[in-house]
Amino acid sequence: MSDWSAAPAPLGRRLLTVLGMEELGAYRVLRVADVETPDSQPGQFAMLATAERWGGGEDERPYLPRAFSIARRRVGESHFLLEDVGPGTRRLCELREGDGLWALGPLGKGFTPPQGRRRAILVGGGVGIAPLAILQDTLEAEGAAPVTTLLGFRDGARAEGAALLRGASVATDDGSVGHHGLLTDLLGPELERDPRATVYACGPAPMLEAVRAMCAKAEVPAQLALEAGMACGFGACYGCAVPRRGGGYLRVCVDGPVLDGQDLEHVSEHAGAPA
Amino acid sequence: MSDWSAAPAPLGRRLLTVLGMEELGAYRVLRVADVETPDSQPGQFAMLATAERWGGGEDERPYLPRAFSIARRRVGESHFLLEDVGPGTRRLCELREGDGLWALGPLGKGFTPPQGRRRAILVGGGVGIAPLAILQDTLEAEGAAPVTTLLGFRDGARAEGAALLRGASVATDDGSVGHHGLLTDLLGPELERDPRATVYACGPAPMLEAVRAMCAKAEVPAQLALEAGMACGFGACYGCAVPRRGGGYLRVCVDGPVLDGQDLEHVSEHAGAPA
Amino acid sequence: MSVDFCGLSLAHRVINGSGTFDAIAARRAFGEELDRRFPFAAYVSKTITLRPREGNPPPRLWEVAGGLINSIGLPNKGLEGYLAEDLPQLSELSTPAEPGAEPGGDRVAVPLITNVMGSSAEEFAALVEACDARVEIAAIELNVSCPNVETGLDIGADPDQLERVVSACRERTRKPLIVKLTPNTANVPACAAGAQAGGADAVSLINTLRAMALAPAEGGRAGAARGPWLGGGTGGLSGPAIRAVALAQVAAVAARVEIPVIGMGGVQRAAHARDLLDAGATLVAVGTESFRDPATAGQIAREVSD
Amino acid sequence: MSVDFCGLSLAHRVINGSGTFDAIAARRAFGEELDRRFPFAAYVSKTITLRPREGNPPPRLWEVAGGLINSIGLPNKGLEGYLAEDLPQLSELSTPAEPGAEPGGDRVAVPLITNVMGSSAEEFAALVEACDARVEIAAIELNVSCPNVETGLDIGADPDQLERVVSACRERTRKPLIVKLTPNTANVPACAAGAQAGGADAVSLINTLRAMALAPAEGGRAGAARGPWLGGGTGGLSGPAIRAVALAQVAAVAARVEIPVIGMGGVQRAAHARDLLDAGATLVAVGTESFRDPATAGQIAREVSD
Ligand SMILES: Cc1cc2nc3c(=O)[nH]c(=O)nc-3n(C[C@H](O)[C@H](O)[C@H](O)COP(=O)(O)OP(=O)(O)OC[C@H]3O[C@@H](n4cnc5c(N)ncnc54)[C@H](O)[C@@H]3O)c2cc1C
Ligand SMILES: Cc1cc2nc3c(=O)[nH]c(=O)nc-3n(C[C@H](O)[C@H](O)[C@H](O)COP(=O)(O)OP(=O)(O)OC[C@H]3O[C@@H](n4cnc5c(N)ncnc54)[C@H](O)[C@@H]3O)c2cc1C
Ligand SMILES: Cc1cc2nc3c(=O)[nH]c(=O)nc-3n(C[C@H](O)[C@H](O)[C@H](O)COP(=O)(O)O)c2cc1C
Ligand SMILES: Cc1cc2nc3c(=O)[nH]c(=O)nc-3n(C[C@H](O)[C@H](O)[C@H](O)COP(=O)(O)O)c2cc1C
Ligand code: FES
Ligand code: FES
Repeated sequence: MSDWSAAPAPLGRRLLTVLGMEELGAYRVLRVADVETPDSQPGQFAMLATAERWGGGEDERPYLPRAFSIARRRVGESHFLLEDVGPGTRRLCELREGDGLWALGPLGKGFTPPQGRRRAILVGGGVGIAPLAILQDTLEAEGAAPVTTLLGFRDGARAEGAALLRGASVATDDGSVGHHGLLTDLLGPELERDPRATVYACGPAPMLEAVRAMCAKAEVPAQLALEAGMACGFGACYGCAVPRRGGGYLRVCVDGPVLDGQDLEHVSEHAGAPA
Repeated sequence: MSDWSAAPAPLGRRLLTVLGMEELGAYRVLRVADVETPDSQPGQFAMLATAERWGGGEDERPYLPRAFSIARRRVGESHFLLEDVGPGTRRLCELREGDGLWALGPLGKGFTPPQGRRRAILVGGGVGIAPLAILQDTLEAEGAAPVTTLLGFRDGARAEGAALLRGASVATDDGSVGHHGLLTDLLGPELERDPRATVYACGPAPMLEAVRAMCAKAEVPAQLALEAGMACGFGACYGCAVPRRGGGYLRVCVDGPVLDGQDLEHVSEHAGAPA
Repeated sequence: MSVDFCGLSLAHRVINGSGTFDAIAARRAFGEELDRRFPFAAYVSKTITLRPREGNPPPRLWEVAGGLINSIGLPNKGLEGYLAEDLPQLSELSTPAEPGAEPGGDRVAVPLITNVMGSSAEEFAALVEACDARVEIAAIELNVSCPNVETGLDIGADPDQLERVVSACRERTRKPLIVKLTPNTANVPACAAGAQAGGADAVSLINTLRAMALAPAEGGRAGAARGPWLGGGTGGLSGPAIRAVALAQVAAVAARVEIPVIGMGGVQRAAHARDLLDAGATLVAVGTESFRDPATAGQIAREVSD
Repeated sequence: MSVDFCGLSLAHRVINGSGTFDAIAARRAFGEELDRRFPFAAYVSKTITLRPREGNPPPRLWEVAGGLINSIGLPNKGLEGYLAEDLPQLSELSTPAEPGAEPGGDRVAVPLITNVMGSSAEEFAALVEACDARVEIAAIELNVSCPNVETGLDIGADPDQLERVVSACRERTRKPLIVKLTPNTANVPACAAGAQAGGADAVSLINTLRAMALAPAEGGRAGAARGPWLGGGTGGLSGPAIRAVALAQVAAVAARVEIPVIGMGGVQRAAHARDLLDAGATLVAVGTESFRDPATAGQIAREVSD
């Protein structure tokens, strides 16, 4: 399997045109025309800001661009999955066809292919399922071993987001869809069934931490896509720090967002996706 | 003739609904539903800001509300004449039917009726014609002596604004409409013809200063509607100062905007409407 | 549920920043509704000086990203004019006891805080003594952001100098003495401690940050193509842009002194007022936001009271 | 039409603010295009200290009205690590001689300015001496916004103390010495004069304004409901919100000293850079705006060059 190496990002943000914005339960899927972007690696992200009216929201925010996983690439298109959790995501969700979008990227270190024929288990929570979509596309396109996809959501409206991926088993906190309970209830048996699997996870911090711990225990390699408040996305501000195992910090934007579970003592509270 | 006394403004800005926005040459006429506003006196103004997206423009402006003459009152409606000269007026010009508008007012001291049967000469330059429209309405409604209206503009597109008033003689700097030259070329003969007239003027500072000087010379009373950068509009910030004749300053927002020409040594450069 | 502040009983925790609300002019604009729904629990006058001042030449205002720069220059009638003409009109302010309640119900007095500035300890003491003699004045606020004639530095910028000025004033009055600290200095908490040591009953902060603007290249002020825009050269920055600086200074001062703190700087909503209260302020003042809506302070008072 | 700055010849007048651009990380993100189109005429390193620092615990960022508060905490490899690992990767930066010209044409070197901070005159001197020994380093910038261990005040906040620190450094190097002044003090021009008296070749300003944020009431940092949001407690405010304060300080400093001034603070567009240049700055630095678009500085350089 190719090693998914990503080409460097163009120096400077580019003005892209919005092709469409579709509802997906509690989320939105933003499609932008994106022709010359270099190929991206599953798990990479872009820093996004609207061309118009970025700023002037509550307390004059947003000011800085916001980080979003590249959820899907199509010929000449990039897709992003959005959840409205504040002024920046709210403004982005207001984008309509023809509007302008500033994008810097692709950025960061994404997922790496599973070793050999190891089975990939995709574990996604909430809007954190975004990078798993492009990962699933890539694995299937490259004819990897059958992929197992486990997705967890807070409620039914969010669970509709599962449609972004194929053949997912779903768990919801409120039991409205699929398994009533935690995503990790579904992961446990999978790890027992196949200790030679590789886990790819993205989601809220508590979920990532649980996944990290389970995989460490089962000695299954875990590639965790973290999040952090970011100002730049390319290593300039040192604002996106997460504690590194054995001391010091890693920059989520350049050392990650995808980190090997073994590099983390634990997934800290601010390092996950909106719950 | 009644003395046009104005009722006090409500304490606090009110959210009004936009009824329409019409083009008038280089200007726009903004109509808002305005039922409970107390009667306003010709020459009074309101502090306006859009309910949405006030801020977030160039350099994050506008921040403070902007002052606008009440150009016309109709049953349940107030009209404003807008010229796009910067982030605040630009944003206001983008208002569409149904949008919300914050308004504080009516504010300031407006025009007072001409003494006895004195003829009123209305002299307006550029967007400064706005308060003369409601003044003309009022004078005619009260059956004042025939009103003479002289309006000056920079170019033809602006001269279309003359349609806001009735029976105006027009001068343009570029000669595209009416007299090719200065408004004061038209005022001179009028003052000679009728030294018992009363002049009501609003416009760019150089025009106001010329009118003030001519009237002083001809000993014709001149009521000048001044402008100034304003933060509050109700006497709180002391930011709208213009030099008072004999020393000290006047606050345009509470001592004016309409001032007696005799109270001014000269009309200072910042005290006029956008040219 | 009235609030005690230095022995004064206030209807709520929201007052005005000095120089950002002229109750006399506002009465002309809003009529008796101003008195019926007076938005502030205490009314702070603009800065009064010994002699009358006309203020700075215009332009006096410049709008920036999330803020306003002003160079008003403290125009005022001078001590005599203020006491003779303004005081009578400010002496009987009141507001609904229940923040935001319809007028007509119980009302409580709105104490008058007179803000004064001198260029020396003697001038300050003279101003305080004159205010002390007037029953209409409930408390005195010292604006110490005034350049010392010798050093050119703000009198309030040096803790020791500030302590001397405050003790000189303390000797002349037993009315609550509030020191309006300057934010343009290295160690604001030390200055607050100096004010406390000098006998201040409270401190208020932050005043505006020193800032400036150049005249727009395209036109702007004739002649002075790229000279300063403001008639006063430089000015003071207020509004949202200084909110985070204000919060840091208020928190640091509240942690340092025992006396109550009046916090201000960029307060636009109840959430901003709560930040200052949670950071240790006893009262919150609204300044620039009142320009955008004179009813804001009343609204904030209502929200922080429940 | 290159620009002379303390004997260094620069392609244009726009550089980066220390700690706001990591050329090594940027090379990882943008590949060789970074070297081909390097946006800055000189490259300023983030602050280097004698011993390695890990920086402050997260969260390190908070966004405010028109600005960013950071409490990064100066993470760095320490002097040895910097000289051994980073310097080789920063020694051969270059940029098109014609700002914004397509790569391929004439190029000029991008001098490396190393920014250092110590907690005493001795530490500063040691850092300067080590930098002086390395040819890759063209100039040295002293970050004197570091709290003095005794007084707790920034070393750069007191003119006399600053002069002593600068002269101690001056003795150890003949390379251009730039003093990055602190804005959090009463008399910035006096501090600039102190730096000049101590032998500085240039001053740069403004650094961030002390600011803070409280954790959002609704949730935010678990436990510390209304405690500070930032792991470091307080932080530094940068971006548009400080632009007008920066302009005032740069103008005042440029009027006070003879040595060149590097102006920065909230520069987002060429117009903002021109304001600082018209106020007396020789160079302009772009900081936070590079986070929004790493190409901004190059664009500004192009616009202010014609
Ligand atoms: C690598 C990466 C990939 C991501 N991928 C996606 C994705 O695919 N889809 C998606 O929807 N989201 C994604 N996110 C999360 C997304 O970037 C954030 O939800 C977004 O930045 C929130 O911005 P906002 O203005 O809407 O909300 P904010 O108001 O910024 O609030 C978001 C969180 O930031 C904190 N916060 C609140 N106020 C402030 C403030 N003033 N300053 C700083 N922090 C504050 C709080 O913890 C709050 O919960 C990703 C993040 C990263 C780092
Ligand atoms: C009593 C009164 C009545 C008025 N009536 C009308 C009316 O009926 N119709 C109408 O169109 N206009 C009217 N005006 C003028 C109107 O208020 C201004 O044109 C408006 O405030 C401009 O705001 P802006 O944001 O669009 O432009 P701004 O960018 O604010 O520029 C307008 C002028 O302000 C100055 N300026 C530029 N930048 C700044 C800055 N950052 N801070 C401060 N000043 C700056 C310059 O001199 C510039 O020419 C009136 C003004 C007053 C005082
Ligand atoms: C136009 C204006 C005038 C002011 N005048 C005074 C004054 O006379 N005395 C004083 O102590 N502070 C004065 N201030 C400072 C305010 O009281 C307040 O400290 C500052 O504006 C910060 O609060 P804000 O951001 O809510 O406006 C003035 C502020 C403004 C904007
Ligand atoms: C995230 C961040 C990190 C910074 N780190 C440093 C630093 O290490 N050393 C330093 O002297 N200044 C540092 N600064 C200050 C900047 O160099 C600059 O002085 C300040 O940000 C103002 O410019 P701006 O508004 O353009 O960002 C930092 C600023 C930011 C925002
Ligand atoms: S977001 Fe700036 S360093 Fe990671
Ligand atoms: S605009 Fe504030 S006093 Fe006139």
